[in-house]
Amino acid sequence: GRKPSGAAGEARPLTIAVIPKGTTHEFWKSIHAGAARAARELGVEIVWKGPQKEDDRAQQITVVEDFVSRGVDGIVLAPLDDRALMRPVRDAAREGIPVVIIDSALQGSDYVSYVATDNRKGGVLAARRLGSLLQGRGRVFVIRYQEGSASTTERETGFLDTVAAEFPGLDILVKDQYAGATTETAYQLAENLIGRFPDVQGVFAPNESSTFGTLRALQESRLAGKVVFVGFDSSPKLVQGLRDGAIHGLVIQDPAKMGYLGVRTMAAHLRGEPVEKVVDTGVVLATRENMDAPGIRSLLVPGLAAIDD
Amino acid sequence: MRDVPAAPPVLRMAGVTKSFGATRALDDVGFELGRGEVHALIGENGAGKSTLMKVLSGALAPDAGRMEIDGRPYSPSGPADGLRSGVSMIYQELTLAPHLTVAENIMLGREARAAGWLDRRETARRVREVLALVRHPEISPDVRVGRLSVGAKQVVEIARALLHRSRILVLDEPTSSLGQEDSRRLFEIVRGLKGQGVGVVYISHFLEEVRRVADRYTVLRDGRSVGSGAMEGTGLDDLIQLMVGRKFSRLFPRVGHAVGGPVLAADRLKGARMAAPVSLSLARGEILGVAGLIGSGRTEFLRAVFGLDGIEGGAVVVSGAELSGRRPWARVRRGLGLLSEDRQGEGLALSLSVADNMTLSDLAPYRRRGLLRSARRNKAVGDWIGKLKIKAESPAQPVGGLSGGNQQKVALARLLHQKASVLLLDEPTRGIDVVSKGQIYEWIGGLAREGKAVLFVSSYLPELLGIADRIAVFHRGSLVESRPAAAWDAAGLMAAATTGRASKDAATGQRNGT
Amino acid sequence: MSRRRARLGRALDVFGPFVGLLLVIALFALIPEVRGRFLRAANFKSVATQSVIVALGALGMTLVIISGGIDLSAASNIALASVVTAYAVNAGAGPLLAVLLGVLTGGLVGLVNGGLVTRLRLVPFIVTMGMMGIARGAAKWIAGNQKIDAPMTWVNELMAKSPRPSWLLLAPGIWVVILLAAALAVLLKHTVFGRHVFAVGSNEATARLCGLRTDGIKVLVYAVSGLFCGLSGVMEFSRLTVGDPTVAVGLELDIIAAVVIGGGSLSGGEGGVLGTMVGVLIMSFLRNGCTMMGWPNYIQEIIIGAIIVAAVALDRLRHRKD
Amino acid sequence: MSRRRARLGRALDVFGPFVGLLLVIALFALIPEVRGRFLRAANFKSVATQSVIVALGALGMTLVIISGGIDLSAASNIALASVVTAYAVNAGAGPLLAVLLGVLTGGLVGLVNGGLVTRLRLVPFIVTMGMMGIARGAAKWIAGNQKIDAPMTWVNELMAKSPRPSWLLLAPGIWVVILLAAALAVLLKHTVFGRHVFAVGSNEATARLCGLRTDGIKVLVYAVSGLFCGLSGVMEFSRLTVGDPTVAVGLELDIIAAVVIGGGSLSGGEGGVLGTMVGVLIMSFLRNGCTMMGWPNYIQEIIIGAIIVAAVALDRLRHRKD
Ligand SMILES: Nc1ncnc2c1ncn2[C@@H]1O[C@H](COP(=O)(O)OP(=O)(O)OP(=O)(O)O)[C@@H](O)[C@H]1O
Ligand SMILES: Nc1ncnc2c1ncn2[C@@H]1O[C@H](COP(=O)(O)OP(=O)(O)OP(=O)(O)O)[C@@H](O)[C@H]1O
Ligand SMILES: [Mg+2]
Ligand SMILES: [Mg+2]
Repeated sequence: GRKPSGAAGEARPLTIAVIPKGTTHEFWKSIHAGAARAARELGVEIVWKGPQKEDDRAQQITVVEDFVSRGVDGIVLAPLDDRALMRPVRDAAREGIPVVIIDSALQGSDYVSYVATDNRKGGVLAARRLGSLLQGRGRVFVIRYQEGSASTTERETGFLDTVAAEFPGLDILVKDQYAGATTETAYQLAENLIGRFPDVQGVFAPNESSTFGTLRALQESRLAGKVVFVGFDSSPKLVQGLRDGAIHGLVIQDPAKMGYLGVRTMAAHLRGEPVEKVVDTGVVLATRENMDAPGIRSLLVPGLAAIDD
Repeated sequence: MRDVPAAPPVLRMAGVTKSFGATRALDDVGFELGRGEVHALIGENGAGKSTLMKVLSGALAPDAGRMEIDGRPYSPSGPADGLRSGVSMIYQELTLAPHLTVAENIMLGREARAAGWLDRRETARRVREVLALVRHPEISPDVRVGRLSVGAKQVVEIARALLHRSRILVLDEPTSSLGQEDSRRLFEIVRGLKGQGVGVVYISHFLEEVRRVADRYTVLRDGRSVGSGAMEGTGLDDLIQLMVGRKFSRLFPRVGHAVGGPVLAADRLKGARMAAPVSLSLARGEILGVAGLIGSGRTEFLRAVFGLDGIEGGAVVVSGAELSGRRPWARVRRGLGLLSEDRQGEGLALSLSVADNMTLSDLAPYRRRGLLRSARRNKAVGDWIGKLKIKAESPAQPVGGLSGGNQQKVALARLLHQKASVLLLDEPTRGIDVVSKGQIYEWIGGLAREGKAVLFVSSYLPELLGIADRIAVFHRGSLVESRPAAAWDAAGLMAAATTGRASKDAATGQRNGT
Repeated sequence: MSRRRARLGRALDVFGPFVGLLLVIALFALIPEVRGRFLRAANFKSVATQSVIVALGALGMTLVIISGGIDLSAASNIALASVVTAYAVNAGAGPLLAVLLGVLTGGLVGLVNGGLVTRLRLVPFIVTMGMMGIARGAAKWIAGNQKIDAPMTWVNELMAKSPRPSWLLLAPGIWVVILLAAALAVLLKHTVFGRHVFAVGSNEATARLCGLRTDGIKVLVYAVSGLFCGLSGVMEFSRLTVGDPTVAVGLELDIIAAVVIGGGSLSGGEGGVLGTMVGVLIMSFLRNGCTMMGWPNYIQEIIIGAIIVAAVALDRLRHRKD
Repeated sequence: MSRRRARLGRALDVFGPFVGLLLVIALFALIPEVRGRFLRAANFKSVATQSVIVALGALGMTLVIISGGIDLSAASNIALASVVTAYAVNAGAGPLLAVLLGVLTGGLVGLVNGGLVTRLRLVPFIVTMGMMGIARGAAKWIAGNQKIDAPMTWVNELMAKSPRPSWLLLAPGIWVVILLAAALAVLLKHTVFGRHVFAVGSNEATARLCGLRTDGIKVLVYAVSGLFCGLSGVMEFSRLTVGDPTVAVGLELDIIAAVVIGGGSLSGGEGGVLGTMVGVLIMSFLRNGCTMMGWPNYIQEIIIGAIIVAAVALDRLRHRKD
């Protein structure tokens, strides 16, 4: 019940802040692209702004607060923490600025809608792929992403739980090593793990940077293709890896759709239309076999053109 | 033997003016230096001598003024420029790179090179040569300068300046930490340079030596030139009168005092950096002078006594209590105070104010309910500034902005303010002008009269002979002998310091009168 | 005339430290897009709240830097304290006890830093860099590699933008910073201990010569700085409402930068509370303004980098004059 | 006896810098679980390859630290250079040109650092901290906030664990480091420039009074250090096969730590190439060994922190003796 703040009442386009967890992964670029497409279609303005340090909870809170100060019409937020972002979101709601949550969950109910992938399901898909390729037996390690990151942790536990339940023959060699935020650190971790367990048979990595770092390490130790490797998300190099047979499966989400629906939902809410409380954007497994199927292909190689204008 | 320069002067400075904030350090100063002339620049502490010479070397830019070298205008953009124009200078405050070796420091800026590469053999040759020239071949070219004693550092600086073939050589208190023998050697070298037509500016507070070496003099007072003339026929009293504007004669005032019971004793004390154990004791109301050559280990002995270095053997006993370990604070609590010979490296916190430096060792009197009473402290500091005639803008001025002599006075004032009952003074009058020196001797005498004990290390024998009750001599790290001052004479002290053997009878001390 | 100049000089001396800050505020106040919003009291309040964590760390760091040291473990220490506080609240300890435990954890880390620096005679850079890893590891350990969700208590009100008793006006955390800053300023300028800290930083040899117990002073300095980090960690917990072991990575550089922007010298003996607080605010306002403008992060990074240099250059220019 | 002690002393002086490194290697060699794997040549090769990037940065940093400065922008500079190289390769420039562009970008950033430090007379900490943001922002900008995918060329062979002409044995990048380290060691010890860098770091005022052009020397030092970072960026690109603007965040601390562990003093005048290289290897071996042990990350962090302190403490103990 709040009027857009154009003082003279002239038709000012709605301004929606879209706040990702970081700004430099391909994943967020796709979300940005989707959001931008929605903005163009609906004639609203978006402001794209992540925390300055990738994945820093405290700084994301600051960004939300600053947008509340600035007085945007609505906020689309991918919360870095399901709990820590509750208060700023509630504060925003109190100031009459609605929030739509995308990508990762937020506790409480101060938001308008939740648009996301089922991360756990992604981990389950990866475990089934790895387990079936190894025929239920083999030595595997799990490369974790970063301490305290909720969405990747869900993928990791989804993976581990499924392995425990469905493939008891898989021997998990390592499951508490964290790759850290950058490709280089993931690369080093994988390299050192391979040095320790050269007879590894399967690897799982839960996001783009850790998948790519692991891929590089496998390539360098001439194990690419020999070790069953299932990763997460996509980027040109990963798609190439999939085609070359170095990667045996990529769990892919639909980030562009997430961004698109996030902004759409927000715009609809601002225009007084009713919206769903939960929107699932789906997750699929891309393999060498199905990668050229139209539905998968568009997810693997998203058109990013929309951002630039 | 007056050699009046025939050619135009090597150097002419006119109307030089320089201010630091509110302080006018130089005010329309003129200065002339002839070819082959040794020109003494004298004046009280803070008169502006060092500032004038820094303007000459290019280290400071003047606010106004003209300079000419050999009749050509000269306005250096920096020390590099000055060096290229043939001005080389020994600065009053030691300018050595502590991490570099003696050889590296001597050659710094003028490295022997072959296409960018260092020429080690040539370097070694030249360094050896110049160290031999200053008669200190024992200084190893490969030792890091940071490990040398202050005296040895001063020798290295002299060596560096001599290596340079310059037209103008400026020596700003080159002998403040040197003994007689080294000073004499320097004079010989200076005379040699003079013969080669080099113009030398010589700044020193040892007026007798100045009179011996200089041809002409210029006196500065409060940043103005107040007189200039030929040295011959000018008496010490005349110079002092020009410097301070009044007569002054009592160079070594004696204050009567009585020697009491022992208060400090070093019993076969062997510090971590001392060459040999030393036993020495000091009594209440006594002024004990300590003589020795550069590196004779006097400073190291003091450091061990004060707990700055570790103690490997023996004991330090203060008023009957034995002190141990590297704990200077425990010494201070027992009433000991040390004045360091290295005022810039150790003695003073240059970025802090005069007030902080002066009261650091005893802030208790200004504390009330945990807070510092600044007004009261500033008043006390102001009193000391007045008493010691320290030239400072205010108690809040950073001590780094004071002239060398005034810095030394601040360091000394700290000990006086601290009311230490045992004062260990290492070269306390270093860089202090004649008049203030006399005053400091008077202070020290006064302290002895109050029953305090003073250990007075100095390389300047006249002051030891002038004020000490007893004099001990060090040689190569060990104590040679200590005797009542009356039983020594200058020659005997020199002999003991150089040979390490004291003649049986003081009266025959002249035997070795080198 | 000279007296007038002196008065001007004194005025510059008082306002001087604020020049950089005013520059930054003026910059955004001039941009029509955000002016209206930027200059609102609510925004200033929000910037102040956002500054609390860095400010507390920077207060401690001021002390350390004046004493000639450095503390790279500050940010890890903040994370550790926030985790400990959350753990305690979660384990059912009373909020007050939890806060106390958090602060003391910080102090303990500082104490160990000080002990290692003085006992082993190691450079503070290495000791605190080692401690940076140790504290971060310990935080992750305690938290079990996750964030700790703790029930809401009054601790979480400390950093609430709209404080509970509304007459407080500002978040309690801000008041805490103001009070502690004032206390530290008095400590540094008007107590014996403060003068001793300056002396140790300016020239440790001199301090020793004057009978100061330099080792004791340094240990105390690191311990106090640790306590500040501990409190900062409590505030971080209060703000996040969870104990997060990965929080504040790299924040030590922001903290040190605030002190240096405020006139602290990494070679010791120089620095002040007022300057540090200005340094903290300069960085907070910069971030806030850039976010409001909605500039992409890379532009923000470039601008903040450039303005930090400019602000300090301006400050030095002012000092050059006298 | 004294002669024997002298000979022992000399032996310690030669092996001394390696004490910490040997300690770390011995530590893991003693653990039966990993011994077999850890001590293999292949593992040493892999550690050496992992060290290339930090080593190149640390070589430049050694120069900077000896001259009394610090360069916080090193890691950002590496990221920027890697992005520029990738961009150039991608845009169709020949690999050689791309490498050259990458290296020169690094040099340019260094040059600007040096210029700001000397012209504005700002502390290097602030200048390079500002530049840290600027370079990182520029890298993200050029890369369009993404990784730059570049086609594979021989540049990517520079860091291949099994080098193309197999008689090379080690990755070309390792040979580059060895050659440059030797060159820098010679530069520091046997040239006039090297001597002057030590002099500036030891006592800048003295250096100036002795007629050295201290500003010129400092600019050169930062520029050379920048070139090293540029080359390091090229190696980073070679290793990752993409230009990633977010790479190497926080690596500047590792780089500085390597120099300090190797005996460099942050107050200038001290440091050496051999020591720095040992410092780099200590950290690489630590990471490698800990990962091999399969310890959880938090334990790794704690252990690495503790061992860094221990290694340096050991080194200082050795120095204390003389
Ligand atoms: N860097 C500085 N900052 C502020 N004031 C200074 C500075 N250098 C010198 N001064 C002031 O200039 C005046 C002259 O100092 P200068 O060093 O030239 O004296 P001096 O004649 O060499 O004395 P001394 O015999 O004690 O060495 C002093 O009052 C001093 O306080
Ligand atoms: N010529 C020298 N060569 C090498 N080292 C020297 C030399 N002179 C002094 N030293 C060093 O200085 C120390 C002894 O000097 P110390 O300061 O105790 O003597 P000092 O009698 O106070 O002499 P000074 O008048 O020079 O201060 C020794 O550690 C020695 O290594
Ligand atoms: Mg002087
Ligand atoms: Mg001495």
